[in-house]
Amino acid sequence: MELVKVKELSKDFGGVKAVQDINIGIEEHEITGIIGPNGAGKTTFFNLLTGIYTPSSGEITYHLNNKVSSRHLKPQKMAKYGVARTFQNIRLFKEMTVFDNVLIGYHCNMTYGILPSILRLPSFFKGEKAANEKVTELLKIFNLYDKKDEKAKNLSYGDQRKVEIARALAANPRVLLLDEPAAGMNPNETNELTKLIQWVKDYFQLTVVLIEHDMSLVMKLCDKIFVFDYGHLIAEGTPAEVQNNERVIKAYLGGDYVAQA
Amino acid sequence: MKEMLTKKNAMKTAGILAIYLAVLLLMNLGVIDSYIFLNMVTIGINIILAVSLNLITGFTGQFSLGHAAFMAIGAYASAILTAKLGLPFIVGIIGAALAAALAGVFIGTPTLRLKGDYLAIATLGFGEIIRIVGLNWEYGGGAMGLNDIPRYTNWTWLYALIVLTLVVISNFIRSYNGRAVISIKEDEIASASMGVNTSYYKVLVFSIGALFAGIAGALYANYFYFIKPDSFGFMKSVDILVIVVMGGLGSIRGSVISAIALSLVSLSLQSIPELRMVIYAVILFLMMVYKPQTLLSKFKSPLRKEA
Amino acid sequence: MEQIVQQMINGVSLGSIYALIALGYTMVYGIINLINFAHGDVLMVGAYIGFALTGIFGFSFLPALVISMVACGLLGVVIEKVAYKPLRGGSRISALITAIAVSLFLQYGMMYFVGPESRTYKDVLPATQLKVFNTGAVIDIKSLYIIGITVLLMVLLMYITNRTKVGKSMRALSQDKDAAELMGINVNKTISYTFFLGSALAGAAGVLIGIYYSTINPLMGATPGLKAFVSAVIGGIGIIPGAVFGGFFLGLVETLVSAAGYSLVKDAVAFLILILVLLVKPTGLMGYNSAEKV
Amino acid sequence: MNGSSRPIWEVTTLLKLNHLSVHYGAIQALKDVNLHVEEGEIVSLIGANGSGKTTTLRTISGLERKSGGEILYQGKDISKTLASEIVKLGISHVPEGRRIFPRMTVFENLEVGAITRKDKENVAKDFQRSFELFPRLLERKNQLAGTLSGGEQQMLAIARGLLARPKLLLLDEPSMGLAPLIVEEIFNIVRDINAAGTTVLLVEQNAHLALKYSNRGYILKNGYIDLEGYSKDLVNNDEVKKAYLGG
Amino acid sequence: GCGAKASTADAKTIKIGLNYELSGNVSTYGQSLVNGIEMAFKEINDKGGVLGKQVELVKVDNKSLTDEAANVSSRLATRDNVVAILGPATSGNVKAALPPATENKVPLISASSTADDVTLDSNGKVREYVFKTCFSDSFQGITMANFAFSELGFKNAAILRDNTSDYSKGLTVNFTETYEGLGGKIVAEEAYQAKDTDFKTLLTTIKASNPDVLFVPGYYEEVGLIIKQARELGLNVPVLGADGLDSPKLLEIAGADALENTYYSNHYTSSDTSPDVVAFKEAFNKAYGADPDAFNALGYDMAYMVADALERAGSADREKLKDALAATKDFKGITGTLTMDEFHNPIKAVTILKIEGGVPTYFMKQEP
Ligand SMILES: Nc1ncnc2c1ncn2[C@@H]1O[C@H](COP(=O)(O)OP(=O)(O)OP(=O)(O)O)[C@@H](O)[C@H]1O
Ligand SMILES: Nc1ncnc2c1ncn2[C@@H]1O[C@H](COP(=O)(O)OP(=O)(O)OP(=O)(O)O)[C@@H](O)[C@H]1O
Ligand SMILES: [Mg+2]
Ligand SMILES: [Mg+2]
Repeated sequence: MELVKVKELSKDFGGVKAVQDINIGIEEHEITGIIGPNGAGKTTFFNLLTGIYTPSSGEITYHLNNKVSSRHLKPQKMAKYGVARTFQNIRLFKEMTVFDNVLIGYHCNMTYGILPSILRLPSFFKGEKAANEKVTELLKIFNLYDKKDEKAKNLSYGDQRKVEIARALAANPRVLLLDEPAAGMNPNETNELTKLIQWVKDYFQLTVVLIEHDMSLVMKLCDKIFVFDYGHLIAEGTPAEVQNNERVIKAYLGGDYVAQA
Repeated sequence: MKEMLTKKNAMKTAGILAIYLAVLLLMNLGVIDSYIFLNMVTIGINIILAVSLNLITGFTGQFSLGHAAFMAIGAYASAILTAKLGLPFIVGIIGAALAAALAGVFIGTPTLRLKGDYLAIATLGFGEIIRIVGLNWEYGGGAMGLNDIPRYTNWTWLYALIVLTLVVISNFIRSYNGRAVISIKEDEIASASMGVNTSYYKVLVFSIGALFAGIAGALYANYFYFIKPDSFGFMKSVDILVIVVMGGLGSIRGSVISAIALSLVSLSLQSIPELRMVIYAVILFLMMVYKPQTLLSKFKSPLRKEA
Repeated sequence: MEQIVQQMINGVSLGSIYALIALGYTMVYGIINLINFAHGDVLMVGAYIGFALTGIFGFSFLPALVISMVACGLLGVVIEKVAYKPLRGGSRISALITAIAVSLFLQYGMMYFVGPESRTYKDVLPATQLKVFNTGAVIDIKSLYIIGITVLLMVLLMYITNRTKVGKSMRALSQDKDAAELMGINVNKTISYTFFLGSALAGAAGVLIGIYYSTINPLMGATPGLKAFVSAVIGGIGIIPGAVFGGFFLGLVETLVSAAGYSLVKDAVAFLILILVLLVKPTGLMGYNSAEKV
Repeated sequence: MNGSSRPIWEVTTLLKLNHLSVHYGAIQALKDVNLHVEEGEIVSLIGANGSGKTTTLRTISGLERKSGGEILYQGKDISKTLASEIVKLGISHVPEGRRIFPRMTVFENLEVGAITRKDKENVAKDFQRSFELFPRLLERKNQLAGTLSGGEQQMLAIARGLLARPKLLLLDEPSMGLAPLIVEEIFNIVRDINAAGTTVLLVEQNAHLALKYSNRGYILKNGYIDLEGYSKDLVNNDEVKKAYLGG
Repeated sequence: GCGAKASTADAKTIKIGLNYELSGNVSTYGQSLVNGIEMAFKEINDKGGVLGKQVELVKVDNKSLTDEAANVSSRLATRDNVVAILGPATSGNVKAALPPATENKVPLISASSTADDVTLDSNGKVREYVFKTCFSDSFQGITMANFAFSELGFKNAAILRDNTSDYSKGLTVNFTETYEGLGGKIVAEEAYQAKDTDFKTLLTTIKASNPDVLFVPGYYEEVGLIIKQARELGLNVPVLGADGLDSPKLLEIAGADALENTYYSNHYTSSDTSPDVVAFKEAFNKAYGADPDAFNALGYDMAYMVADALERAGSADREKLKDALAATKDFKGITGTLTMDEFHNPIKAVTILKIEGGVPTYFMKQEP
């Protein structure tokens, strides 16, 4: 089933056409890769998908619990709709502990109101307990439980990326958007991350969309890949198809790529 | 319910009551005379102000330089209700709280988009606007102020309202709402992406903070008997901010301790008028550089898990 | 007719003073992102220096102006080194409170030495009122001096920040201190330079205000400082022509509001405009849009 | 293989770290690090996240202060020299995380990169070259750098670092966030400027590439040097393979 | 309260508290008053003190803030056990300072808070422990309105007042009522804020309304600038003011030329040649290196008046002092002869001065 439908989507910044006439469908329970040269518009595309930017034209439709179209996309509503993301430049709550970072991810599942929290009514304790359990589970999955009381800013880069993913998962999303999750990781760590993403996807029954320049991860993980260049969609297909596409090799992968991989 | 009846909570409640009764006793014995009590009122009001500003600035990261304006609104509301309309104090307090909270919504909503220093300047402007409106408000006495406001503030009211402020704000902070608010300070975009309705929380926090500042204003008006717009100017806002920063942003306990400490500093400088402000300035500066609040912060844990 | 022309002139004269002070404010804010609340008080010190030079030592206008600028520039450098530098990299609020502390220190330090009462400048510029065509309106020749000097300093500052290496260093530093150092920019020197320039501008403003209004006192810096800051924000803080624009804009608005019979609320209107401008364009009328990208 | 192909008596040590230690508060990030870079070499520094690579570079360029040891550059200890002075000695550092000036245009960013230089004509030529190397930057010349895409910012950071015409170039993860095609280009550029006389100390997560392009390499682990050797040997070292090259 | 232990009658010295604005935005006035007070008590002590004891001044700063004023008042009453509190300077701060004084039954005397409701509460009842030694706003306002309309014969007056000062506001209200009652017309009323420096806009508006006379109830700092700028704009009508103008600074700021045709009401004439005034001026000049202004003189007189009341009370007892103060009659000071009325307001003559060649000179006297 197509979970996200993108129609004729464009975004301009002044003269810069960052995204142009993109038509894409994202299938449920698949891992979809978005690749393309620097400045191709991938991050912009994510920002459109999460309501941080409004499209200059075109439309995005989510078929989640309800149908939501781009007019109603707002960053703070995405989590409720079931869409969570990570950022290319890590955006953790630096001064908060790892535990609290992930706890914030659970925010949209909290239901008790302000009054119960001030009066400490039973619903408060119930809600907090459920949240703590969820966060504990996630931290264990990501092997971060012993670092739960560290301030986020004190973690190494790789761990920070993992906390970001855990935080996104705490929202119980159906769609997970990852922007360059492997950036700054060495090949070893990338391998581990690849496995982790695969596992998480299966375990939580997610639909994953990811942007990545590390082809080892992309080729291993993705069911389908879309290639952007100068805001346009220049190719789509399975990893094998894309990898051998002349245009993609020329614009993105480079001549040596095949030899090196 | 059993979580509420833990031993710790019982101890806390007993402690709170014990302090109340002890002070009451000392007042009756005359150990706490009118001068000490006056200073206790000042400190108590400052505690409420600082803790409520801490919610806005310390926890949520919304830089406000206009907190005294909310206090002014509360003070005038209560003064009018009790002095001009002759209503009981409780009405004055509720009126003050509501009026100030409304003002909080009023200033919080349009300035949502502003960040950091720009918000600071906008709130400073708001504070000045309130003051100027006060100066021109005939019914409220204009520049001449309002006097002969009945003195209703006593130890019971003061203490009850301090406790109320502390309980409400710290319980608010130690809930998912509080975490949401802190995450806004850390990274607004990430926070929104996690489903935190940042606009709602910012306005909410502004109005809760304003509400308590309004209550502080009511206590002030109904103790000090006389108010005028200039009592709630920019420097008053700065004084509150100094208490908050000195106590540590995001530390309620710190705000309480520093409200007491700074009042004592101010008292001790009364008798050296020529150098009072110079010394005060140097103290401020030293505090900013040597950060005594880091000492306090060793004890604080705003996000202590409850459940 | 006379009234309208006269009010416009009043507005421009007042605005030129705001603009002059706003230049220094914007300069410092633009580089180290600090609302330097002490700026107005450096101005006050400049005014007293000018007062001492012209009134006691008999200097004439230009030398007094220059000496006062240099002295205030040095004062600014010292303030930065002593008060702000230890807090560099700390929280914004601490820096702001320190700035307020410096402001109080200068105000009351000065008061301790010269007393709270005001002093009066000697007339060092001709006290001539020029007739404006045949309208009956007059303009004070001192206003012309101020306008001229403001525009001159604005052009000079724009040149410095946009064209010279020092200026580029300042801007780079304001955006990323570490990276600027890696480009070979000496942070301390550049910040000192910025404070020197900004405070020298305050010194100039102090002397000119002293001459224009003829009275000075230790607390004189606070209000114009705040107004100038508002001007700088309206124009887009950190942006030099913005500060001048904001200054004239605020001067004219205040005058128009007063002239329309609402003098009592002119400051409220000024702040209201500030808030409105910030709401419509959060970085000021001539400000950049923020370059933060997610 | 530029450096090592010269006669041995002409090789001079450009940079030498002797027993270098660095602390962040109570945390010791570098422990007794010994490392040297000969003139004309490309040396790579490899290690897991948090092993202290960035710290090493930041300490060399004066952004962090050592807590022990010394940093000799051309025989002189520079561990107390100001960062801005170190640049003038010929060390240019392309920092981790790009650190471009967001509210300056691409062009102005480059200008700042050349701010210490006095040779105007050569600067003009180097600008030309930057744009030849990264045509994307020419397209975006007047855009505010903060609005560039991640990869574009990385290109800008590298170009800006090169404009100082350093003797010693410190690169911190230059390939991060770059498209595969560009990654290769970057490494070719590194090789070219090295051939033209610039010595390079390279920190890289992509250990394959780093070792492919460098003469020698050091492996950092938890703040100390775990291994060092010629790159061609390191590539074949089993331990390195397992830990850093993905098996 | 603990007023009981507050008796200071048997102490070695007599303590008097000064609760003044020594920092903050009206510290100029506070300092001026304190200068006058300190000079007076020094003279008194040199002459042997009061009731055979030396007077000890406890000087405390209230930062020009209302809550501090209350705090200081309470402190002086309970901690320092003063027999009386002098100050604060402004009406607002006096209103804040008086509840603790009343509560502890300490007489509080202000030499400069002119608001009518300082000594009267909202029910019109006199506040038992509060006294003032300066004119009430109503008195000066009415006097100047009469003077402008009847004496000078001006039918159209413009007012430029200080919106932040209750003094200015009080004068304006009373002036307007009387003036309009007499049949005059207020053609323009504009207002500024204390510490403003640019009045040209307001003056341009006022000029356009073609007044015969300009009434400026304010303090010399601003009024000096106003008169100067008015003349620069070509607004050359006579200017009227009240005792807030009385300071040598006025001349310094505005210049002699601009001050031609300026009249103001005051307690006394500093150009007075009576020996007391001359001696005071000389002594003051010697002590502080400047000519005295109205605040200096008022502070000085208040000090002597309190000393006088203490002598009459016969002991440094708060209650007795209060009664003696209330009974003050024909006390002769620099600023005129003063009798306390039943509302604890002074009855004293007002002098109207005209500035001629920069010198305020006696123009006429108005008995209360
Ligand atoms: N706010 C903005 N203003 C102007 N131009 C912008 C803005 N945001 C993005 N751009 C431009 O749009 C283009 C696409 O940027 P985007 O960040 O989407 O690229 P990307 O595909 O994620 O690249 P990378 O792989 O390097 O991260 C870039 O050329 C960038 O310069
Ligand atoms: N400013 C800082 N304050 C405290 N600790 C720090 C700071 N910067 C780095 N560290 C710590 O020092 C150690 C080394 O960090 P460094 O950034 O040098 O590692 P790195 O090898 O560059 O890692 P990465 O590959 O993730 O960039 C880490 O444990 C890190 O947590
Ligand atoms: Mg991107
Ligand atoms: Mg690193």
